[in-house]
Amino acid sequence: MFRSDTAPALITSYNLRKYFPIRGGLFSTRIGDVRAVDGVSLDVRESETLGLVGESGCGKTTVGRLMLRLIEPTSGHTYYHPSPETVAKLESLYATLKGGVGGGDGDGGTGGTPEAQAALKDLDEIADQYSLYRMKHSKMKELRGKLQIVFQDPFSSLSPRMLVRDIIGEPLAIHHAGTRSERAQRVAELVQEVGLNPEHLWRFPHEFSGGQRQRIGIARALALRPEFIVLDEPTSALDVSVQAQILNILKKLQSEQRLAYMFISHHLSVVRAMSHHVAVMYLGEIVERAGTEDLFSRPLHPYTQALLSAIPVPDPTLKRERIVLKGDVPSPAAPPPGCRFHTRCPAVMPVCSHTPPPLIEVRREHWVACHLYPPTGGEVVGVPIPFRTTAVGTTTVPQAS
Amino acid sequence: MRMWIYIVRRLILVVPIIVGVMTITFALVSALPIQDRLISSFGPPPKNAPCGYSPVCPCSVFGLPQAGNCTNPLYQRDVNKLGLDSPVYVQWGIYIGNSLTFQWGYVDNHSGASSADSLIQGEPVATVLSWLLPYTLELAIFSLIIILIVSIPLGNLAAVYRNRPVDQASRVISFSGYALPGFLLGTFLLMAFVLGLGPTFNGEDPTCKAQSFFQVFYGSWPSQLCYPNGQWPSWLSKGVITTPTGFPTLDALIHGQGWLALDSIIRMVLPALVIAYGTIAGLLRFVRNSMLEVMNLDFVRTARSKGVPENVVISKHAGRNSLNVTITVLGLTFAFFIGGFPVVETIFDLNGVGRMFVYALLAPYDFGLIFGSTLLFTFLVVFANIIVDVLYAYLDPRVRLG
Amino acid sequence: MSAGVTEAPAPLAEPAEAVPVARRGRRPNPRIAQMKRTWYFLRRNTLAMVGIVILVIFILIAIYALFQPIPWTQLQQECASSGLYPPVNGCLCTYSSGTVSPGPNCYQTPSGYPSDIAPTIDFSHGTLGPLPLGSITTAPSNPTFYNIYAGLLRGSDWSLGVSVAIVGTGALIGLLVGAISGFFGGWVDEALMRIVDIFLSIPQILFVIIVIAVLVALPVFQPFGMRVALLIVGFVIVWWPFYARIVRGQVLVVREQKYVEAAKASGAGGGRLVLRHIIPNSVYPIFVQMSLDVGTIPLLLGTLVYLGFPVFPTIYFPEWGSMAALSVYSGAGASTFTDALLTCQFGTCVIPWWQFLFPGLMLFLYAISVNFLADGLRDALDPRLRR
Amino acid sequence: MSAVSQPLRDASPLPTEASFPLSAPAPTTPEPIPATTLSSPVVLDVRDLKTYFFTYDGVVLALDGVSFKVRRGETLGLVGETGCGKSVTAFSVTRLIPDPPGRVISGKVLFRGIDLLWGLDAEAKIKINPKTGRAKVRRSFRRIKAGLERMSAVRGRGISMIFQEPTQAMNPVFSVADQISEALILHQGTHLVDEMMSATPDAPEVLPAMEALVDVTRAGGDPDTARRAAAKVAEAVHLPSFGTQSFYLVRDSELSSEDMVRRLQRGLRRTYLSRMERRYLRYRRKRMVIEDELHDLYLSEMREGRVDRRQRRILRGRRTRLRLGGFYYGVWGIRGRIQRPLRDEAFWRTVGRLEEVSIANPVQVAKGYPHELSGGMLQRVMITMALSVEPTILIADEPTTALDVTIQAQILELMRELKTRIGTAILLITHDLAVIAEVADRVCVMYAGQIVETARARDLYTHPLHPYTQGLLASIPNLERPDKKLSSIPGSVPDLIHPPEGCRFHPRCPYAMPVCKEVRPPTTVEGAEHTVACHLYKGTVAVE
Repeated sequence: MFRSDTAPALITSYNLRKYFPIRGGLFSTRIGDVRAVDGVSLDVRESETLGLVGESGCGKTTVGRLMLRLIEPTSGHTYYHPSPETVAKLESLYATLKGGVGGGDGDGGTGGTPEAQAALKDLDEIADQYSLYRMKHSKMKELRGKLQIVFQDPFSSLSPRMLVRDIIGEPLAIHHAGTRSERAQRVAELVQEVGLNPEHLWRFPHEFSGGQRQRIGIARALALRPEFIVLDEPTSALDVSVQAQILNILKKLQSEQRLAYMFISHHLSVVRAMSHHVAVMYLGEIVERAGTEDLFSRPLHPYTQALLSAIPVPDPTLKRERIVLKGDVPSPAAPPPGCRFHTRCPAVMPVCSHTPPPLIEVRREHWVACHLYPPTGGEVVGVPIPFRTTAVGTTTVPQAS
Repeated sequence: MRMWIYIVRRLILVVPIIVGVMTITFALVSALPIQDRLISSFGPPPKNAPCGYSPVCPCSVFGLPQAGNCTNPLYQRDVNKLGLDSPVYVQWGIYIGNSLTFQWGYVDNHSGASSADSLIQGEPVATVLSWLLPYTLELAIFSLIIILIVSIPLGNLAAVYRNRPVDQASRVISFSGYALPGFLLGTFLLMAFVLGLGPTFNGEDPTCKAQSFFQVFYGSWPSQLCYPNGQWPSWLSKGVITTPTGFPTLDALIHGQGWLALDSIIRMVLPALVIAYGTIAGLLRFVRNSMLEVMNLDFVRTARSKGVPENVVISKHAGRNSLNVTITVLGLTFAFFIGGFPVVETIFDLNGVGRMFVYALLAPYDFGLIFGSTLLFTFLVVFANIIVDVLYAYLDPRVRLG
Repeated sequence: MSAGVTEAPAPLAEPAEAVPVARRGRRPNPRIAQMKRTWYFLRRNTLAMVGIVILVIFILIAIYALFQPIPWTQLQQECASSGLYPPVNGCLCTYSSGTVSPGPNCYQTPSGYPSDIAPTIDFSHGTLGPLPLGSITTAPSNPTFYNIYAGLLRGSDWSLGVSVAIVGTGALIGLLVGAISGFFGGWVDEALMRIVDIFLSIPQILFVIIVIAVLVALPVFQPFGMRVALLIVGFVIVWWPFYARIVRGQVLVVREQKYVEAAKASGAGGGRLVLRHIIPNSVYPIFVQMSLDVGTIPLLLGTLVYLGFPVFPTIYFPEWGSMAALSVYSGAGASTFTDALLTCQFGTCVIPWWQFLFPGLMLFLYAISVNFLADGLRDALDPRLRR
Repeated sequence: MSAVSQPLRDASPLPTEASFPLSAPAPTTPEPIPATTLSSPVVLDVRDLKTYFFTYDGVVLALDGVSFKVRRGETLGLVGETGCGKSVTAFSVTRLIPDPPGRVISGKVLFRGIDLLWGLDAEAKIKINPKTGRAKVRRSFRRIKAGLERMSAVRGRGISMIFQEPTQAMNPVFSVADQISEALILHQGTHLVDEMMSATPDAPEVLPAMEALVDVTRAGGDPDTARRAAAKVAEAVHLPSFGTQSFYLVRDSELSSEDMVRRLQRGLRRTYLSRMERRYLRYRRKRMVIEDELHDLYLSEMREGRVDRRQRRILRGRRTRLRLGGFYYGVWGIRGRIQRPLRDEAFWRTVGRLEEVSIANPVQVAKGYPHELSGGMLQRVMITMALSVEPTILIADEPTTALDVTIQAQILELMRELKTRIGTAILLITHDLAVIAEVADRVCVMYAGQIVETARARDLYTHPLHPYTQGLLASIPNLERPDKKLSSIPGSVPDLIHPPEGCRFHPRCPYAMPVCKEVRPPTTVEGAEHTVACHLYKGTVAVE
């Protein structure tokens, strides 16, 4: 799935699954699972941004936390700086397993065939060597300096009883980076980098506005000179103007420090402004993944199209034809069989209701999980959404009935 | 349906708690000297027993020919019964078994403080407590009613009219309630009635008509003289335990003594007040604060924006939600509430379980009674908590379905 | 991109202006600033100020009493030496069948009527009544009167000391248990919380009583000093679960906060998380609870004594609660304040109300002032109630 | 206007292109003003509204002289960043400001000539301590209470609201049906009771209609025919709600035809009213009528600003007597039993309303509790609740902020069509300029408690005048033009305890001039329905 010829992958995940148990009944036993993430495979490339888009509850945040091993996955693995040959090996192994990566049920799916068994064993060996989730804590700890996260809520993400100085300096302190004075030095320049001034160091978080708090959060994430930062809806709690400030800072930092971002957001236009690649999630699965321009100009998956068409245009002169989806997102506790989107899909076919579509590459660097598109890999022209049919004339004010 | 599952689960959760409580008491009991344990679990040694529970005594006592000491058979028997010679877990098992089957030992109260001592001497603890429980329950119910009808409306008013006289009054009540333990408040009240009102009521003639205001409030039953031909009715044994139910008011009604029932209720007013006061104090703040929080929630605003009149908003929308908090807090403070009974029953000389607990505390202790009544009170607390939880689940759909 | 960034350094406007403290000195020491903030909110609360004032007065009294030679020590030594325990009528004047055998500090009142020793409240020569300090008499209606002035003085430091010791220890244990159970969760949490439930479901007063009643028999606790220790142990056993539950609840909230996760993300270990993040953010509710309990415990001590339960080696132990309770002491056979009320209701004799009133008032004042303070603290520490 | 645009370029310290790609305003061509907007009468007129919050830190000047008008049937957008006082405006208008600490200090809010700030005592009661800047507020609670009592006559029928967090805006302990039918009974109670009383369950033509309905459904016809049949049943019974009821009864059951008919009849039997129930309904109706009279009285008072004590006392007396009478129905749970018909009626009406907002399974939703429903669903329910009584104005406070994009699209569609059908005016409050662009006819841009610009939507988006508006528009990441650089307004919103002197935007404004620091700019007219408060523009001062 992931080509090693495009750009070296910085961090790669295979078939991540995270099931949260639902307890209930007489003795509060496990009566089911919330399938927050169900077989997600991703890779983020050096100094690039992968946008992860989806509605609330689709598991995008969980993916972010999994990739940093903030929570342990139910299954699946993540590799940091995998060597090209490792990647190639993994690719072949996963290919041998039924369903391939991303699609249906990944590893452990087919217990039966001996080659599958062998493949599983090899996978285990590789995982034991490289996988994030099999690492010792000491090793993990020093790795954490390289993998950082910026949270959505700028208000709960800073300890209210710590000084800004201590908050930003904490990662340094944890990793015993340099002497006390050196740390202070580093903290000072970090603050400069994110556009705060030094006397802010001597204040408590509650004395700052949302934007400034988010800057502090970013500074904390930068402290250990990371290579990969998960941005978990960094601006969704902020105002438009401030949001622009933050986004600009992030872009500046990326260009300066060759950072790789995973930009998690439900706000598509922001994602478009930020990211090089975009992956669209629906109900714990990735339904489409492509380069930004490609995805936004020619979205293939019906869900993506609906999502794009649903974005309001900040310009009354432009009207856009809506694909208004019916109904609600089904609960991840009982996802519908087959294609998970088929309950709301405007282009639903009989096949959708029983067989889950695999995630296949229908165009170069463009993966879709939908039965509409044959797995030829050949050039398929997506159905572009009709934009900007300008509705000029009087603003429509209805008559009072 | 879900509700039933909830209730059953709640009941199942009770078992470990009760066993745990018994384990704690077991740990305490097994710290006692063996003699005390024997007495507390088998009552005083029978009169004909030559040398009580002492492990060994001269064989001559048993009329045996040989000299020196022989082991005391009584001691042997009872030690075996309690399994004191077997490992701890066996003792634990026996103890739990006995406690669960209400075999709480026998009363050995030689302090002679209680007028009913001769009655209860040597009786099984459970039996004695079962005589006394109804009175305590009646008092508890009465004071619970007082608590509810005072604290909920007052707390809500205090929240609605924040920082205004009602609120200040509630604040005064709650603070003073924190700072006035039962024995202080009770004695203050007595002093007030005696020093203040007592003298104004004193009269010479000995019938209960002339009883002082103070005496009307004091004590569980009027003196003998207050009854038709100068002595207790048959169903009122020594004015302590009534038949058939044991609830004074109820019995009085059963026996058609309306004025006596009224009298017994009047006599419950002061004690109930004293008991209720502390709990009210604790409750008021919670009710007020929770009401304040609820009143700032969105759905109250929604109700207002619907055009619902203010009083309905407060009583229906906000009140129903703050009621949940109130009930929970009531459940939490129930242990304190129960803990007030020994004091109050002592001050006002009421013959309830708490009073019996205090008797048992007079040296030499009557451990059978002490632990028995502790267990009893603990059961009360636990089951009150169950009721509270079920009520809560009934009131709040989120709990019921969650 | 940078072209888009119109980052003027100036307009990073300080919302910090909202906080008056931050606008003073150019770089205020933040900790002080925060204390100032709390103090500032405390100061606006009249009741809290009243409470503080009363408490300060009590503390001064306690300090003063420490340096006062007061005969109560002598009393208690003699009590401890004389074997009879618990001394129902006091160990100095053993009262038996209507006759008083005078002890060293003990004499018969001329007429033997308590009315002769009713207090003329006169602090000028440091006494509440005509009797010399610490002297003791008995009255026909047989309650033991003694001069309470000394006890009132001395009581301050006992009440404060004992309650502070109990609360401190209990809170420490509770903090530990609560933090552990909250942070680790899972079966640890389950087990600990079940235990806490068990402890909480026994009525507190009864629990304390049975614990002490059993332990008091142990020879370890016989000496005078150890009795107080026993008292503290008994209370702590009963008290820690409250704190444990509070802390645990708070920790559960804090643990989910994003900043904890952020620390985890930068590799912080469990110890650091607990010490640097979780505990600092979850101690505040305990402070309030602690301050409340410091006020409550003397009351409970009094209750215990009142129930005729020998917490202290002598019933003359100068602790407000027990002093007040002593005067209404209702043991079997012992003449009780209540009996006195009953017998005196027709004005035939004087009820020794001062014996009860002054310790009771001290107790009440102390407890209520502590409560004022605690309430003020809660409001000052909880930003939600502040606005 | 070109004269206006001139000083702009001179004054701008920065390269305009870089900072604000939508460059300084080009001259606007005067366009034909849509007739509906101007001709249609003003329903809500807010003049110079001032709302302060008296906190420990000081007085927060949340609203400082806000004025706008809402015309019948139009959608007015109120846009601005957080803390600019959008929501405060809404709550001041409906007098839902939590008091303390909030307080409407001065201004006028006229709803169809009714003074909504009735009984509000002026700032005379407020003493501000010059040293600490903290204020003492003395409130006369009786007047406030009276004011709120009167306000509840306007809420609901006159002005109703939707809130941001649908999950928190619904009462968790009552079912959805309870909460909607509360509004129904409150505002359409008499009508409802009348219909129930005049129902004819034993009419001869009921049975055949039922059988027809059952047959149609069994035949598996499309829902519309079934509905039509149900409607026939309803008019046979003279009870609209019974149509809904029978429709769902038949649809959701697998019984055989004749059982089904029997089942329907059982359902119908509920609508036979026992003597007790009739009596109760009559009593309830009387109370409702009195409530209405009282409301009308209140409205007239608020219109004329006088108080007719005598009449109100009479009404009060009757009301209390009724309340005492109500006790009789309350005892021994009689109320519960005799209320059932009313509750059923309200329930099925609620179901009907829920159908209208295209909820697939209205019966389950109506029976459900808020915590069982998703955010989007709840928002629909909220809208139903707000619009079920067909208010004159709907104030929507960030109705879609908490929702996902697709759901947001649904909700916006819904609001649009409901608006066309019922013809309520909507005051839409949001921070999302795009949403505004979708639905609003006119837009007010707020900044730091003041309205800086008001214009018709198209004018605003094509030629924004106020620098703040320009900056705001420029900083939206636009899906259409991803290549365009993302610009931003430096700094952040000022805190309103110590707002900047003069123009509150000047610390962040790239065109800031000396005058901006001293003088608060007047609101000037810059074209048709286009007013702006900025020193850059020298139009004629707008009259309130």
